[in-house]
Amino acid sequence: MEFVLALAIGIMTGSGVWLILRPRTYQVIIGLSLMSYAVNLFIFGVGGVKSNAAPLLGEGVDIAALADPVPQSLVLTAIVIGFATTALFLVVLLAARGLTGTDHVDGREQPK
Amino acid sequence: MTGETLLALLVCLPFLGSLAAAALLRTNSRVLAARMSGVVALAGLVMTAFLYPAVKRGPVRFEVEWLPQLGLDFTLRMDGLAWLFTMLITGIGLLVVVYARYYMSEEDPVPRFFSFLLAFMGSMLGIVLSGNIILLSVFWELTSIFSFLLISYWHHNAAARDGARMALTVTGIGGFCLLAGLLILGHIAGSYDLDAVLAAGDRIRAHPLYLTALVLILIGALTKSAQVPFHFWLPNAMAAPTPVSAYLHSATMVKAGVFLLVRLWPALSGTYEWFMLVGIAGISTLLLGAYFAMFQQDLKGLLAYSTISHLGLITTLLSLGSPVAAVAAIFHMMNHATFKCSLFMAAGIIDHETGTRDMRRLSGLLRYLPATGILAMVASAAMAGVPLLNGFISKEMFFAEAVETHADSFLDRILPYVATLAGAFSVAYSLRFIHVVFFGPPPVDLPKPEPHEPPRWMRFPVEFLVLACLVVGIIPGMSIGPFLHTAVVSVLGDRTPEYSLAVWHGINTPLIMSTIALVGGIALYAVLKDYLARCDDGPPLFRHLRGQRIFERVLVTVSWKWARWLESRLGTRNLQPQLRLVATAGLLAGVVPLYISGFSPRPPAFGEVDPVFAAIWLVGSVCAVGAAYQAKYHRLAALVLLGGAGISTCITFVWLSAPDLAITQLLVEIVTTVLILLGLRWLPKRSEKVDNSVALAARGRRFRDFLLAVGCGIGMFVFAYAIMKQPVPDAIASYFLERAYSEGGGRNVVNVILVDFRGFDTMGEICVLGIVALTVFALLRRFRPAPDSIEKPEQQLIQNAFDAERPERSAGDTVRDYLLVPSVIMQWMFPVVITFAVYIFMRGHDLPGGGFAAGITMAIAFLLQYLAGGVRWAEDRLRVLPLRWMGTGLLLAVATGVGAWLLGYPFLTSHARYVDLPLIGKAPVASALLFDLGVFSLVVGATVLILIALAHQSIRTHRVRAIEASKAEEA
Amino acid sequence: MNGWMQHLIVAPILIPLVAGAFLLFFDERQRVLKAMVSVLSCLALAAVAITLLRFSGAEAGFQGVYLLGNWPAPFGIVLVVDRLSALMLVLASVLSIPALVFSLARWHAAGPHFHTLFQLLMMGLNGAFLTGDLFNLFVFFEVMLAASYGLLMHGSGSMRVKAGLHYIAVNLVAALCFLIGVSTIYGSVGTLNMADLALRIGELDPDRRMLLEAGASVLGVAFLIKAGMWPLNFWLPGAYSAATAPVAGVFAIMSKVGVYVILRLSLLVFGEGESAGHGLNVLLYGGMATILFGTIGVLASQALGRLASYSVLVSSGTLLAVLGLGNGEVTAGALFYLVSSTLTISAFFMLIELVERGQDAGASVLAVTMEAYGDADEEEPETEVGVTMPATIAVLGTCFAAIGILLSGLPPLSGFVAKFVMLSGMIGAGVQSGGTIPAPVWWIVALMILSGLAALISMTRAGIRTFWASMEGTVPRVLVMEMAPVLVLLALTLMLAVKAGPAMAYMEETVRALQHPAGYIEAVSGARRAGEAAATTTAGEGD
Amino acid sequence: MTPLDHAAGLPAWAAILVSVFLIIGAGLTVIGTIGFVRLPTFYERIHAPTLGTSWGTGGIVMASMIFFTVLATRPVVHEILIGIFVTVTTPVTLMLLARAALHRDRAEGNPDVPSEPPVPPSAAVQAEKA
Amino acid sequence: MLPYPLLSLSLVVMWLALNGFTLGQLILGSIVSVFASWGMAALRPSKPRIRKWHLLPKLLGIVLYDIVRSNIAVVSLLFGGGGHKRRSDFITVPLDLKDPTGLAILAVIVTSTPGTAWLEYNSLSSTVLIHVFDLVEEAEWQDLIKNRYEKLLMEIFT
Amino acid sequence: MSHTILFWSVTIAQFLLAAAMGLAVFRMFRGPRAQDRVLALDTLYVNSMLLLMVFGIRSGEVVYFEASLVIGMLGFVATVALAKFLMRGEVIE
Repeated sequence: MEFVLALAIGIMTGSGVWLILRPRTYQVIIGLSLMSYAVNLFIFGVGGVKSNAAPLLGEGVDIAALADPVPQSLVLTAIVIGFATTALFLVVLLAARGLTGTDHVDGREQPK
Repeated sequence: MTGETLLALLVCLPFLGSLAAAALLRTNSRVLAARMSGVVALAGLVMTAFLYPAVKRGPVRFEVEWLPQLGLDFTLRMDGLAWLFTMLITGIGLLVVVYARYYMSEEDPVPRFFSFLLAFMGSMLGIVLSGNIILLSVFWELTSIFSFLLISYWHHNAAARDGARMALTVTGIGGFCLLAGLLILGHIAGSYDLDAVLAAGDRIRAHPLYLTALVLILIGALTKSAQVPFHFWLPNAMAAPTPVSAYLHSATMVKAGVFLLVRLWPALSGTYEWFMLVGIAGISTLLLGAYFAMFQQDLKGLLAYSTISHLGLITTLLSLGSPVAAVAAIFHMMNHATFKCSLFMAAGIIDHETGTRDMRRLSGLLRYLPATGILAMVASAAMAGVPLLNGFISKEMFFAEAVETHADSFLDRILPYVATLAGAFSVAYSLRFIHVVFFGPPPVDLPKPEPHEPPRWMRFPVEFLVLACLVVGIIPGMSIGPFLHTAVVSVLGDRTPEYSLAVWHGINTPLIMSTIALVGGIALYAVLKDYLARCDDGPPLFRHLRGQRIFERVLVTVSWKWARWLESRLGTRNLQPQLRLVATAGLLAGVVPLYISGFSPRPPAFGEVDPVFAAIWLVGSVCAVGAAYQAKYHRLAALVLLGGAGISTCITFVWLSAPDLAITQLLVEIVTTVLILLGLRWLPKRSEKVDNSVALAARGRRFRDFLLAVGCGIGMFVFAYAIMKQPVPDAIASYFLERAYSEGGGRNVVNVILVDFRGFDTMGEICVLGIVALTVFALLRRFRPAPDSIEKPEQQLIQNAFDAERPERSAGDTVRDYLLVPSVIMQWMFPVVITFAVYIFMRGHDLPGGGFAAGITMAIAFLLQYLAGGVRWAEDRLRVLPLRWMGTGLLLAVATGVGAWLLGYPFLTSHARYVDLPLIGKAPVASALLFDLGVFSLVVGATVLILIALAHQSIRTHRVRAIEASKAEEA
Repeated sequence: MNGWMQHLIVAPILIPLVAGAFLLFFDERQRVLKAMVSVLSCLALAAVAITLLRFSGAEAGFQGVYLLGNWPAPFGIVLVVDRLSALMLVLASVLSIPALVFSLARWHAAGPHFHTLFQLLMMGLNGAFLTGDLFNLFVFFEVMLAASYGLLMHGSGSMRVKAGLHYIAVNLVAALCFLIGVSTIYGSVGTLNMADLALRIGELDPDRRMLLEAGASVLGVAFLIKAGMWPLNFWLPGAYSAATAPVAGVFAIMSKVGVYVILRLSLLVFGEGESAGHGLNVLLYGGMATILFGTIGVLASQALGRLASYSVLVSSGTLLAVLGLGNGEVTAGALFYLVSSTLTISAFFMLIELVERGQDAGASVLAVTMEAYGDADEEEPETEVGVTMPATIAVLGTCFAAIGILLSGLPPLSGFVAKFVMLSGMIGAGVQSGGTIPAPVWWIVALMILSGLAALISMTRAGIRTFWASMEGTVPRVLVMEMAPVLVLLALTLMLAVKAGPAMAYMEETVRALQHPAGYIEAVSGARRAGEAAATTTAGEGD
Repeated sequence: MTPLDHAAGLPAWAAILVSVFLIIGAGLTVIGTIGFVRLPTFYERIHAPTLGTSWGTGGIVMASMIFFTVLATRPVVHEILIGIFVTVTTPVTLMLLARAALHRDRAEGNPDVPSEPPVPPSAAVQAEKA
Repeated sequence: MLPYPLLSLSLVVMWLALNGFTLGQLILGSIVSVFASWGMAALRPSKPRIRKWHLLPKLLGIVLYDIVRSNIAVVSLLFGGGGHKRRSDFITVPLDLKDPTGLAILAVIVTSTPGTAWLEYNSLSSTVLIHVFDLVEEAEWQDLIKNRYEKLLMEIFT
Repeated sequence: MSHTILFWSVTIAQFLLAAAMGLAVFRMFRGPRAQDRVLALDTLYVNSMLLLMVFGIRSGEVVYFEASLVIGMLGFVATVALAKFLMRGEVIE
């Protein structure tokens, strides 16, 4: 489990990093989204991976067996903030594109 | 009034005067400002005089704590040397004020001049009176600043601006070095207090950092006193009004450097290093200054170089390390101030009356300015070292010292010759000054044709100073003698030598040297006279090697060209390299500590891998890589693939016991997809053809990026694996699990953490969302699409054209038909989704869900209607006021938190109760629910605001375009 | 201690939040009302901050720890007021008032929701200073950043938006680093509370310690980006110089947040024990590189805005390098410098706008903003309120000179004192320890002198160009309302210089407390829950 | 893999029923997806996933309902909501998507696609709009 | 108060299905459903009038049966069965049904049934373009849709 | 007994659904046209919803149900937006 999850995090990070280094704003926003997925999973994974042990308290639930709720709540916050920043970045890139006429991240086409 | 307060007043008074003069700025009243300045200077003079008896007994001190922990106090200390200098500063200050009263023209903003002048006077007094070496440095820098302002007083003149800047730069460098040097000195001595420093001379000289400190302090002193190789600023500073030159550049500021050397003489002097460093600087300055002076065509330039030379003389004297030489140095400082100041004033009068300072144009002025001429002659004679004038006595002392042996070195051996030679030069230029200006044929073609004697009081300062030259020169022992002695004692203390200030010491080596110099100088001038009358400004050999020009060029090169070049090399304004660096930094930050501490990850155990889970992540990875691959040309594909990666993430959350996260992730993803799609409309079309001819460099860049991406991926993988394999130390998790229900009143621990244990995080988080929504709103209000995106999308154009073409169709039929059936279903979904949102909200505290998820769900319900019917249709029916929702949400969340105050608990303390309701039974009522309601409200508002603001752009641009079109038609 | 007084700790966060939320209910056109609410909020903030500063100075009776939600320390989120955070709070609020007043003259009308964003920026700043919890720090960082994004692009225009794009992109990546760092720390130590972290770090086994250090380093990258360390700082000049004057004025403190956090965490967590001094070298050399880069930038900048931005870098670099020395006395000096340089740069940014108003360069800046006003259908006419400044040029020139003096560290303003205290500390440490001053110290000394010199050269060059060579005849229209903030900030630097003794005493006390984190840790873990008997301390510690 | 310990007490008939529904549902879904991959044109492919959204979903919903109902010994029916929603919403997607595809094909002048009724659009119109 | 009683009822049922049946949930669900139906009312949708309730189960039965049947048919087709060469094509079906709700239901039926997909409705000519996975006889399909579903729907609504 | 039956059937179902997801992603990656990708995403959503339901059976918990419900109820929104984008070039007009 850990191995698969870690690998997935690695691949998503790699793809994200590749994308944020690209020159088009759209690539950057996709890259940032991918990276935030990866980071969310990373935070989540830090709490240890437990299957079928959702931190919900019921009758006679063994507390020790439950998944760590802290990283989950952190991820939840991170998701929200990630969503907000993605939205913002999107609008900024649109505004930049509108004002500069290009979707290059620097607001001008690089001379070849 | 006690001596101490008098001392403080002495320093403060000029500054107060300066402020007062500045306040007169608008009145532009020349007379008033001048009078006030005169009064200030006079008061200073009188106070100083009053202080003499006290000073004679020993230093007078005034102390105020400033930064006592670090030994920086506002300590003023007046001893004999300081007293002498104070007299000089205030006395000459007074004379300069009187002179300037007549010199400055009506057009000049005179109050500003006097304001700066007084401030400078105060700073200069500060230097000489500082009892703390750091305080000295403070005043030191202040003199640099005010000298800058004074030199650039006529700032419309480019030469004045450049000269001022150069002076500030050079003395500024010196000042910084001086501060560093003084800091070292102070730390060696254990205190910044001047008395302590002076007392610690032996320790200082023995300390390993002595040389460092010495060099730094010397840089400070030598720059200020315009010693070679830092001398070049002084001639350029001559663009200043003449009173400034007379005051700063002859009498006071340039003396600060040598003053400092005298001041620290007991602490620093006497070593070989001191002798060599100071000596070389002094001797070369002495000689070069005199040499340069001879060939100046500008009156003030001549005086400036002569000043440099004389300062070199003083420096040389100080370098020798013998007490008698120190006496001579102090004495010569005084003498030089008097005659040079008067000469500057005389030059100013000439300039004022004739309109030029160029010696090639001046001639025979004695017939127009007889009194000034005679005064100038006497002063020049003093400068040349003619007997019966003050300059002679100190020069004799110098010659006497020059022939003595000090540290038995090369310098020692050449010094007598150098001294004589410099003396000859000095005679030559003094002679030239007088001869060219006052004798010879009447001047032709002067800018001001009819020169005449200046007003009585303008000449008075010159007269007074020349008188002083004479008095000191004839009866030194009775005039300056006692005061000089006090000063000398204050510096040398026990080492005060036997010396006599007699005019006549008998025929001895110095006298012979003097004679040689005098005769040689006259001969030299006779030889050079004709050449000098024609030659260009500047000395032969060095004419092209002009310090200021080199300096300017170096400054421009280093501080502008190189800096710009370096800035573009070391920095970038492009985003990609920045992100590359950030990614690299992040990678290194993660990897290097692990590498250093020799971390080795445990090999993975494949047996424990759930194949289904692995398959899901195979899917997810393909999506991620695919998105990376497609994002450039197939944007939609990348978005879809991103969705695939998102769904894998979501399944993972479910798989690994995080239903809350899964729901939230899903909802967010849906909204994000729509959001990006809304944005995609405004991005340019991109076809694959564009970039197939990949240049080698681009390939290289890509390869590098690829490596970096792979590196980050691997790094993250290893890191993640390592940390996941590490069982989490259970420090706080079990606390939450145990108390979530009993104290937090909820079974969903994650939710309880979010709204209770760590509710503050959530409050911040919703603020972020709110802020972003506002920013988006603000940005979009000013949104202007790129020209190629203003048009309606291609699809719509085709479809509209199709509708328009068919007679039986009306506009918009295609889209109406398109959405006819879907919109019905989407409308049905509206109440269902609302209900679902409420459901998610209500269960949040006990089961997966919560305010945030509910809020997004609610927002999706609205969004769906916009999708189904378009903006106009939806807004005709639904009035969402997102700002209200947001404001309410925030305030509700805060109010819930603040509510706890009333019960005496901290912010956000939650209260859970079970309430018995009729029919329903026990129902949990937690204040956290109210908080969650705030979250819900804000999320709805913010999400809707973001989405709808973006959606509005379509209709808005059309509207704007329509307006523009109608305008174009009208025109 | 009065219970109500205790709630003052959370007030610096709540006041701007409530003000900001409240303002949402009003239409953009009710500008006067909005401005009033905003100013009142900032005044209240300043009052609270100063009160907290006093309390945190007077040890007795004041519990500087606030348990949010009444949960004990390592579990819930705590806010901690110690001398350092109180100082930063005061600085932030003192800075905010002039900037806000400045904006009222015209800028606050250049786009919607200026005041809300401004208030929430203050909330983010204050939260970042107050919080004692790593993840909460992240949240407040994000609040601050989000608001700063909005404020940076306030007024729109292609320059701002372009700069904003870079700024946001870099900071988003930084935020991801932040998250990775925080979660790694949680994963290796199991706590998010800073004090608890410091407490537990001693008991870690080697594997965990490694991970912790790696996590802390990644976290450090995030802070260093914020603080503007070379080579992670190229976004800063663009962003700061593109922002509108009042916004750039508050931004002056934002880069200091990174420095603040580094200072706090490095001394709290890595002050003692096996991991002591972790990463100090990075700070030291990175800081030096930053000073150098900033210096070069200062010299190479023609536009005043960029000059000011590079001054921010110089200031950050100096702070980082000096912190990297790990010398307490110098650190105290660094705090003094932090305050002084923040005030200076803030004043500078605002002054630039006024100065450039009379210039061609300024006209082009204005044109850029005017471009944003293009949408005729949504633009209200720009109204100027207030009285124009008498003797404009003289006052502007004096202020410019004062700022030049401050930046280059010349007396008599606080820039000199700051430089003096740092240099004195560094040199003093070397001299007293047997006469050899280590090479890095020399480098820092040299760089500090060099940077001062560069500022001097650059400022005189710019000043001459602006005031003497080109401004002849064209006197910009400057309102008293715009000039007063600059003057107030400069007066503060003067006051700081005059009152250097007490100020330094405060700083030294602050650093002393920071160097002995036990007090902080004890205060946090020993904080009593409301409604709990005084005898039972550290609730829940025994789990 | 987590053993289904909680399911140990399930009566055999229920287990078999659940299994059958599960396999049917999953099988139909996977067959549909295979078709989705293999079919040559988009309009044919559009039919394939409906296997998953109709009885594929139905099967698993049934399985889940039976399983939880038997497990909890009370009727658990909320899964039916999923069935309803999927049934109601999938057509919306498919309809919109198919229509979009139709538009795109027409705009490109794909001959395999029926033209817009009732009057066939002329090629000239297409050219003019492009 | 209750603009859409049927809708409200469905919502209550949905609420109870989600939350389980208790008196409290019934009350809560009713309140929520009332609010939600107000939300629906704001949209001012075309209000369907259901005349013949009793035909609804019949329709449901037919549809379920057809779905099962066509599932089997499509599966066998996908596995190359069916004994003939499969031909998929578009057919146009003229419709008499005008009510949007009815059309929506028809569309849902047609699309949920594997093998047929509702592509395009033309309101002017009242025709619908349908894609059929395995088209043997065009008229057969037209007849199926017209008689089997549309007629029933017309009866229920109108 | 029932345990074994269920274990195997659940496992098989999960494998089948995972395979279905993989196939959908294949189509998503391959395209060739945008509509194929969007349809693939929709299929992926449904498949994962089913997978989650099976997971619910496997875990015997009802708490994962909401995730499936969210996909079932709201998953189509993203696809609708995508489809509309393809058709109209604009999501909300």
